Amino acid sequence: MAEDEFDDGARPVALADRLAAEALIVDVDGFEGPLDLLLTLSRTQKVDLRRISILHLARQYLAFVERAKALRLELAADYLVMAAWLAFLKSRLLLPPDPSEEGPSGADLAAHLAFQLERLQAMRDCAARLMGRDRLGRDFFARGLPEDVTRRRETRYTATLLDLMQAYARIRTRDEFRPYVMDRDAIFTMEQALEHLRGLIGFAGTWTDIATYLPEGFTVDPARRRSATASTFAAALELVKEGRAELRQAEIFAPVELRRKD
Amino acid sequence: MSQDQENTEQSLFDAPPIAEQERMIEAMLFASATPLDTREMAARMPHGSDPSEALVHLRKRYEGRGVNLVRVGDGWAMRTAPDLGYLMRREMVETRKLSRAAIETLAIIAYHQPVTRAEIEEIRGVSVSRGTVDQLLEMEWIRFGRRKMTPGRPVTFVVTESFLDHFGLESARDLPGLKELRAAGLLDNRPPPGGLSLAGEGDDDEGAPGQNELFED
Amino acid sequence: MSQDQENTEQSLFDAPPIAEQERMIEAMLFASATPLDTREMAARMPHGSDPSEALVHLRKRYEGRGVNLVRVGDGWAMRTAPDLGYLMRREMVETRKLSRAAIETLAIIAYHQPVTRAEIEEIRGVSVSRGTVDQLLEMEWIRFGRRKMTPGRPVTFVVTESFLDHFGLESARDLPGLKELRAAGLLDNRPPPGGLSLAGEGDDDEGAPGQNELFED
Repeated sequence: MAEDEFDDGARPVALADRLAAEALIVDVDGFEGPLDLLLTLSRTQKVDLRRISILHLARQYLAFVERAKALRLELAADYLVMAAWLAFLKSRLLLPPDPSEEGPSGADLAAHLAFQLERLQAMRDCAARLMGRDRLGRDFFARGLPEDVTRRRETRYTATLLDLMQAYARIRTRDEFRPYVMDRDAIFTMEQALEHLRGLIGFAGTWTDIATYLPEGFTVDPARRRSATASTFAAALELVKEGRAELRQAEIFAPVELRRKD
Repeated sequence: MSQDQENTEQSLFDAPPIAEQERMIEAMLFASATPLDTREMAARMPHGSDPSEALVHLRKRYEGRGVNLVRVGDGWAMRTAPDLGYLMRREMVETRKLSRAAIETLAIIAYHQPVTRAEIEEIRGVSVSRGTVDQLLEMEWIRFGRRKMTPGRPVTFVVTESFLDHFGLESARDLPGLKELRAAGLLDNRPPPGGLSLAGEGDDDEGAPGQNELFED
Repeated sequence: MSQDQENTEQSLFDAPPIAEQERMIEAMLFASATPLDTREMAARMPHGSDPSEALVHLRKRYEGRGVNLVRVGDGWAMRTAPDLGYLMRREMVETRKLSRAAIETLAIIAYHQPVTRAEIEEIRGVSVSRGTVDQLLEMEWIRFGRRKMTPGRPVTFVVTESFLDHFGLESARDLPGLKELRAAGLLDNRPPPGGLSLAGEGDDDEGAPGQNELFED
């Protein structure tokens, strides 16, 4: 964006730099950090990034930071860290190398910075080329009506002869042994009956024979039927006592009828 | 592509060569989620195009292929060849154990056939749900036998050949009686009550009215 | 088709003739909106089928047509020819506009993969926000690669098959300009001299096998 502003500042002219720096300051939020700013500044040199003058770039950057300070602009810490580093680099580049000094030479550091700038620029170019490619859903298309693979689940039931025989044996022997085991299969307890009736009483708006409230499985076998009848009757009495139902019997041995009490 | 050559020599405003039009409708029909009619296609193609003619070529091109160009109402669409539909389905076979209700019902039918629903309920002590019977019918392990000559002429159930196949039986008569089941340790091992003879044990099969009728049809 | 002849002469359990296999993969690829790999195709085809061979034939058949068979990473997909995109304006999907940070991050991951967050930050000179990575992950254009064998074992990012599909790339090797960048040394993992680093985090990768791993998966 700031590129146009640099067009007339052909060579390192201090004035042009300052003008550029001011323009940049206004836009400081638009930069993604010091490296991005350096890359933008480097464009004023109008040379291949590989032949860029890092010394000149450091000067530009430091001028930018000075301007920002003069304008009392808050610069993020990383801009200041970069400024300090570039000032260090500048001194290294300007002073003749001291053979006794440890660490990398100014030239090495400058070369690495140039590499970083070139690499960032290369990645930006790649990003642009990538986004400029033919793209799915914009330039080429997938099937508009894909047919998904349907998963059909087929269940196959199995049973063995043993299952079959055991089931039969279970049924046929259930009644035979009842008197001799503590088998409560045929007992429908008062608690069960109460729970069963409570679940149904809400629907009993009209007088209904309590015999119809016998639970499933207790209507055929006489013993089970007897147990269920007794407990259902007792449970009905309990509901009447709670004031939730009414009971009536027209005459002796007539059906006992139950109704919800509203 | 020789056709392209010809075309570029003509005016720029001419309709594209038919081969190019064919490519166009091919792409449009492929990418569209709904069938397209020729009017819609023409509206999207360069001026002067004739989708109808291109469609004839395209349809021919896809004849016998894995995908066909088919007419859908007023429109056209690409569809998987009907014989390859199976590639789009993934079948999963799951084996599940038969429910207790089903196996008991089946056992009663096997031992007492032909047997009515009321008789099954009488023996099991609980009502038999429609679903259970339907399931067994669907599995082709039971089928309807002849009606009983009793009031209401209720239908009866009998086991099928595939039932015998599945359980490796020659006939339902081969099913072991209660005595044998007990001898084989297949009964719940509740001890028989001391001294008391097991009334009716083993006789079930013999005396059962059903037994004589077994496999009569 | 002489191959068909040979085939039918063999046992019934042999793979279907290649022409038939071609129809099958044609149907499957048409039906799928996402790329299918040969393993997936083979699993749905009759035993002994070889989708790779059929793919060669199918690709040839669709050359220059309105719809093409394209390679996407390990998979294959049918896609409309890019020159016909203008006909499909109706099918166009609005893609969410990516931020500059997201686009650059994506490019860095694509060209430098597998790459750690620290390496991305080193290249961009700024920290990578969580939102940027999340957005790319959510679009399924990047995914986590394997961890780097460097201290801290940082996670890496790589691009996905959907990324390749979206940008019409056969593989990450076909990224535009990749060869030139590599030749220019711009994909090298060059540590800053003297361990000094601008982003301060570049040390992570020092001595990393980094670039050798490029595109290994």
